[in-house]
Amino acid sequence: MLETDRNQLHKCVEEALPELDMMIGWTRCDPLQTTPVFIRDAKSISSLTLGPFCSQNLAGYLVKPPALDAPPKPDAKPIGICVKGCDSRSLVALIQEKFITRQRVRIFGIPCGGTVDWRKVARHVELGSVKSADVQDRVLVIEDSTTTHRIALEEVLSRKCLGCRHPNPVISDVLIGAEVSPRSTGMETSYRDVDELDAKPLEERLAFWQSELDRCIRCYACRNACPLCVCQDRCIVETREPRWLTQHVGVPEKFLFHFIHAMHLAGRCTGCGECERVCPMDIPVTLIKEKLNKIMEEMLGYSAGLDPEAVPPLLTFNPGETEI
Amino acid sequence: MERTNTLSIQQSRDSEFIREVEEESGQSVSKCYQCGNCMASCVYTFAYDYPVTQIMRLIQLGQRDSVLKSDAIWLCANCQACTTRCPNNIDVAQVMETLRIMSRKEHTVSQPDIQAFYDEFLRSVKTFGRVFETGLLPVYNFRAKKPFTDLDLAPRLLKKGKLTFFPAMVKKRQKIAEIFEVVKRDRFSKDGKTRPEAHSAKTDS
Amino acid sequence: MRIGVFVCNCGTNIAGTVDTKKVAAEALGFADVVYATNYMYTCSEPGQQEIQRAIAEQGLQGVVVAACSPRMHEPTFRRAVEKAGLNRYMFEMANIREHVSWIGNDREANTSKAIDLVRMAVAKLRFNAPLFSSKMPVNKRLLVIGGGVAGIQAALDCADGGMDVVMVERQQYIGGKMAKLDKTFPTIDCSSCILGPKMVDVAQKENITLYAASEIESISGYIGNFTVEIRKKTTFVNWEACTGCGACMEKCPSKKAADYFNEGLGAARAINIPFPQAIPKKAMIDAAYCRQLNGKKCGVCAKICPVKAIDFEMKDEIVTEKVGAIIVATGYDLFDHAVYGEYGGGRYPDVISGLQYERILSASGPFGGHIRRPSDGKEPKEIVFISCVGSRDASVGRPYCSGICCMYIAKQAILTRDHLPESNSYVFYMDIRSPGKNYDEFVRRAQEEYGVQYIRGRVGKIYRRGERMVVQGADTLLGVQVEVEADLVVLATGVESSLGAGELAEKLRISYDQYGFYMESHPKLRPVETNTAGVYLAGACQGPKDIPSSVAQGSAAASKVQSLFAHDTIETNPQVALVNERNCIACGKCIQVCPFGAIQWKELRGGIKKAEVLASVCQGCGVCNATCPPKAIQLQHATDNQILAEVNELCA
Amino acid sequence: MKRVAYYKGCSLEGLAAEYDRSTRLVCEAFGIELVEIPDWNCCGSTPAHSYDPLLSAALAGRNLAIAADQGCEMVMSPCPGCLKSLKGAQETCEDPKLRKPFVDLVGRDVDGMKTVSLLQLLYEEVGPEALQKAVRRPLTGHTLIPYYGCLLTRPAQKAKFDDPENPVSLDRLLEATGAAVPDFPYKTECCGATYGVTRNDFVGRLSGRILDMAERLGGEAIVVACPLCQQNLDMRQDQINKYRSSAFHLPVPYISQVLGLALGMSPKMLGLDKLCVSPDILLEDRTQDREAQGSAG
Amino acid sequence: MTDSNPRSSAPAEDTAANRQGIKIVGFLCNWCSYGGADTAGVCRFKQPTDLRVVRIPCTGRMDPLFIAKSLIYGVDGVLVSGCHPRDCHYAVGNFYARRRMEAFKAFLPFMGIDTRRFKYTWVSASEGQQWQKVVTEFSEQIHMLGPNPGVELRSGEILKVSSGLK
Repeated sequence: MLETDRNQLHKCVEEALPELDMMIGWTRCDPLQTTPVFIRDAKSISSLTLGPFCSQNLAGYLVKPPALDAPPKPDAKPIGICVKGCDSRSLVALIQEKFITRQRVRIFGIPCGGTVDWRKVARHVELGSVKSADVQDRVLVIEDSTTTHRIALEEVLSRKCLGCRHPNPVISDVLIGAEVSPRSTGMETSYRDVDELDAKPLEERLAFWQSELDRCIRCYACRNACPLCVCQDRCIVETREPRWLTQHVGVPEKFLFHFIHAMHLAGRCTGCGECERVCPMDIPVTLIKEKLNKIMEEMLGYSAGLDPEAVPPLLTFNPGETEI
Repeated sequence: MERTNTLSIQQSRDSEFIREVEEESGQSVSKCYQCGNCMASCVYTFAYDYPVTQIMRLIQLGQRDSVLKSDAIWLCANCQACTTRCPNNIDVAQVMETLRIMSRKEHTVSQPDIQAFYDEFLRSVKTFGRVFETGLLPVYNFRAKKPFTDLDLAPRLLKKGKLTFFPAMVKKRQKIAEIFEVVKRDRFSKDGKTRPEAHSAKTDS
Repeated sequence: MRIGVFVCNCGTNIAGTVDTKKVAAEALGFADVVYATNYMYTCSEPGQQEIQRAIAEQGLQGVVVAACSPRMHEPTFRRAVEKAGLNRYMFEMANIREHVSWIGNDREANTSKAIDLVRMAVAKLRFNAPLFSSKMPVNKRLLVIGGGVAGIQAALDCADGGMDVVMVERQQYIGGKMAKLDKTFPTIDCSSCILGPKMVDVAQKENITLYAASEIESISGYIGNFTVEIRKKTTFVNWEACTGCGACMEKCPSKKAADYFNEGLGAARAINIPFPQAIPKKAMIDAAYCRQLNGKKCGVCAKICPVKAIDFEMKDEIVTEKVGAIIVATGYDLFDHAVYGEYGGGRYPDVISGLQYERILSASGPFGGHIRRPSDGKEPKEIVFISCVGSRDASVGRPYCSGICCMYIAKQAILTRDHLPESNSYVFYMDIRSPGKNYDEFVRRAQEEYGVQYIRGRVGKIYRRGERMVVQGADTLLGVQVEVEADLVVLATGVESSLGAGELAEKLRISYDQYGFYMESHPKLRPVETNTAGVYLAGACQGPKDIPSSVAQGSAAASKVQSLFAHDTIETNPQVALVNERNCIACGKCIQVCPFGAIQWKELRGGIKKAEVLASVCQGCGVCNATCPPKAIQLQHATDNQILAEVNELCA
Repeated sequence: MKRVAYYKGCSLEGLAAEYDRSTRLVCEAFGIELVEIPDWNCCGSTPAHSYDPLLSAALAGRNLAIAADQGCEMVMSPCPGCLKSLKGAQETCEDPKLRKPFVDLVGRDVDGMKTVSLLQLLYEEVGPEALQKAVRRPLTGHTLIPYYGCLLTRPAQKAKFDDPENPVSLDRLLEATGAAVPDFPYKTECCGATYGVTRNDFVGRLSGRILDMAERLGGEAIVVACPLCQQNLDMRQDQINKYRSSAFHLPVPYISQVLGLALGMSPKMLGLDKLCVSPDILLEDRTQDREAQGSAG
Repeated sequence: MTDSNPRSSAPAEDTAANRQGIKIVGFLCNWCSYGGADTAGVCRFKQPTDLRVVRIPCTGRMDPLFIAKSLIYGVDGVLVSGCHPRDCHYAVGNFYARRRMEAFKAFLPFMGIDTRRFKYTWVSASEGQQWQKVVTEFSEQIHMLGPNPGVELRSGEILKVSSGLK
């Protein structure tokens, strides 16, 4: 099935490439991981892949400076991009905030049954010895030098996938493969981790974040990976004008950094999980944004990245809402 | 109830009375500006010793006796016209009701026959669970010393088959009696004052 | 930075509960503070000189005064430091009177709080930078919104002063409510005799441009430079051509159009000039009643019009005017008594509003000035007036006093007696409010000379019995119910804010109260100004008012405009947002949230976009600053660094 | 079928038995199932309320609690006095200070239920249009006076039905039967209420002027929706005539009786014979009477 | 009725012992609440002394991060106050603020910070008495909560908390 989808992708990209500036997609770099690939040459199309190992959200590549500083010429060709369901919401959010125009992108939408978190795989097998990996009937089959491991895909899915409500792209030009049904349809099932932490007493919550954030080394990988963190090197955690943070290494500084990151994404975050995926210290940083997403949904009935016409809720108001 | 020509404002003012009325009724009596709309709307004004507007004024001045001994509070039929038209949103009928309850507690009811009728009514409810209309009247007549009240109606009602001679009774009369007992116990538990939590149903209008 | 700190004793106002000496001594230990002292009255002339002396002698670059509220004396001290050669924004105040000495008696706690506040002020000052105003030209044209008596007065005063005036009136005619009145209290002047000439003046002054049947579409800009879009509503008559001859009215076959001018009494033609003295005297078609416009064959007016002014194809037109100041004089509307179910809820034709009765009394009214009742045209003999209908009544959401009803009832009762000497008038009232010059005498006259029967009490119910209305009320003075059988009942309907007042306020960005009346800057000291610079108020749009007060406010607002227009330029406030282009990521969020449209795109070379603040439009709220993710836009004098500096002092 | 708990109250068991009977018939005709509250007790009426609000609330509340236990969400009482007590019980139940003693006495909360009068039930669940379609015996040519009484729509914030000053629901329902319905100014004036027994003269005065106005407006009958009003206006009409030296002869049928009549039910079934003043005049068929049609309205 | 005089309603005894060194930062909009606080002062309405006021032009200027900064770094309470909705000097600044602060208020406890340490309210320039009430109640609440423990780890006290995350 994966094979068929991959062939369809290759065929579609082949047809579209002459009209494109370039094509952004994934390519296999080791048995368990893919890496982004930027294709301008038809010969490279065969390296494109899709499937449960394609964890990166490619939408961010469309808007990071210096691309942002130099706006595309009016006659520029569109960029082709592969998106999963969650990635497509980032695209919508970027269109919403006018960082890109819809015409600028040719979207190859890929329904997604969840992506593999290699950290979870490492709990089962020695990563270095893996020879090949494949998913068959929702079972991850890994060959290493000695044995064949069969792990239920469920066991190794990324955390964000477990409560996924939008496995199918919410926006696309071409759809590759068949749509899949969402694992979750409502708030009750999509914020389980948030609810679990919320159920704990205040002191335990504080202790939890103290122990988690204490590990933060302020490498800013989370920020850099976020497709909506558009400030990048102008981010106020690094500027002197204004000076919100010192370089002092302390828990308060780490808290404030994550507050800044979270508040800047309030009402904008689509929950793609990139921040958490890239964290070298294994801190559940997406969880912070998930809480804000839940607040936005409960308080204002808003979920980011679903409607290109919607205004992010903190950039507008409603005089009538006396009891929000 | 005696009208005097000079009212000594400070000496006669019972501020505890004002507080009690406001608390029990949930109404802010000071909102009344004596426009007279309640008096104008009340169909019983003709029978009152003090029209409603003046009852409100007497409360504002803390005149406990004049108010609680007045005929007016017992002649009010609770028809809600005053409440409906008060420009200051005062539930005047609720105030009148509060005054009736207070006057009962303080034993200053000016209309013993009305109280007798009410008592007889409640006795009927307590005994049977329901009101026994045919039985109620003779007892009331006896107690109020008005033996001929409504005697003229009897033959016709008999003919129409409207008078029943046996009270309809609730099966769980025990429960009804219990309600009466509990309310009575709470009501007089604290020096004849109402139970502390017993504010009026309306705390804020 | 060399900073001086001056702690004010304010006599004993501060020193009574704050150890000002200790505050000054502590301040000397703060970073950059080189001089600190306390003084008896810092705001006094010698106090200010003391600051100026210290600036000179100590070479101070910034000054902190710990004294009263900055809302009180910040301007005073800014001028003082400016005189000594500092930029006025190199100054900060710590409020140790209203926020410290006056609200607590614990000297120790107060002193430590005062020290904290001074520390915060010093910390902020270290991030202050000199700011400079710029000058902007003033467009010396005035917009008057509303052509009632207040607006007319304001427009004429300014026009007399040689200024260009643009007047916009929603109705087809100017004159407002006063044009509908028969006589005015307490002089019984004929309303149209005193208003008429002023209306004519408006039409004839060359420097007044009148837009009748027009409304404000949008307003942008700021004091000295407003741009106003005016919607000229479709009249279906070319007013350039129309001579007001009235031939169309006579021949119009649609005779049952609503007669708004006569408050719904009687009927008008679909094409209409509301009254003979109307200014502008132009016809207008009521589209709801016009046969031609409702698909029937007609067009009689077009055929009859000698100047061919009728244009059935006409559409609304938007015109743009540029002005430097705006006077709002949109007046009031009458409370609709339909909510009073007990008074018939509008079902009884012979229970009418005060303004309807005014039309009945008027010689230009529906009955030619003869008093008749609407139901059957009979002359009434018993007439009841009821005051406070939609006034002082919390149950209908109008707890305020409308202020004019007591007087207009007295006037109408007197006029009734003049018209119908055999009639009897009764007035139900709660209190008589007549505090103007010769007002109370007037009300007394109604009772003493004209025999009007005043009854102190409200009316509970009005209902029909046969041909008459039964008025069931109370005489609270006697403590009895009373009943009057009346032929006609006049309700003294109260004053409420003009329809659409809130929407206009939003366009003007001025505040209004819960009832829709516009808020003045200060209830006593700035009665005709609003919180939006360059926008002034006149008349009943600010609250119920009679004619003399409305006229006085019209003139007052005009004089405010004239003092503004006496200058060729105005200084801008430099406490506005400023974009650091290097940090701007062109996300456009500031543009999206700015309540004033003060931020726009600016294109750099290579097509790179950046946000840019229009300093003269920016009001300095700082919403952009709070919104900007990289904080590239900073509100001057309330920058992130300045606020953080204050907060940091408390975090330590 | 709409299922509604039915609290009839003491009057409908005694002097107003025909109100009970006709109410059941009319509701049944419109597919409303009335479930009489089992073992209901007296609401306590005015005597209980002027003794102690909690007594009144508990007496009335017990009935609501039984209805709630039966799974009913709506309770209808044809007696406005009883209805006031039921609503009072709900208010007490919502009062944070009284909730506990109340629930202790009646065993559960009752604030979620909807309590309505017969008039409200018929107006909202059936409505004039459906009624008009169901009419078999039009009352065309008859002039009926709509009399609501004081409590049906007052005070507005409690009744939450129709206009407190000029209610029209009864007018509309009566018009739907084909009858002429004049604008009756005493629609909501008090008839003398419980003073029938203790202050006979009050009723003479107050009900007297209601009868007088009804007669002036050409009314042939006064239609009521309250057993107390009915007793005062009908049963005591002779007493009133004596008091006023008048000669009123106006039948005072219940709304349910009049609607039943229009639906074609038999007068006997509806208990029209139980009224003191004979309502036979309403049985005249005037649908063919052109003149009457012309002057009606 | 005479009891309603706000001057006589003494707030909590304001002694040094009672204060526990509590510090509350108040962000007040210049036009309404700062004026309201001034009015309270002019009327001599007594208030606890823990509050330190930062004057801002409008609650619309309020970035919730100022509140985060204050609470993370150990300020004991944060009070934000502006013009009543619809009375904003800048027409709509407080509408933006309301949403942002409301969301932030809901977010704080997730991170382990007691949301009762933050309050926002609307007080107009004429509501001196209301300001007294707000300050008194909020100060009492913060005293009840005691000093802000902040987020700094106390030495050697790294708690092992199972994340429970899958």
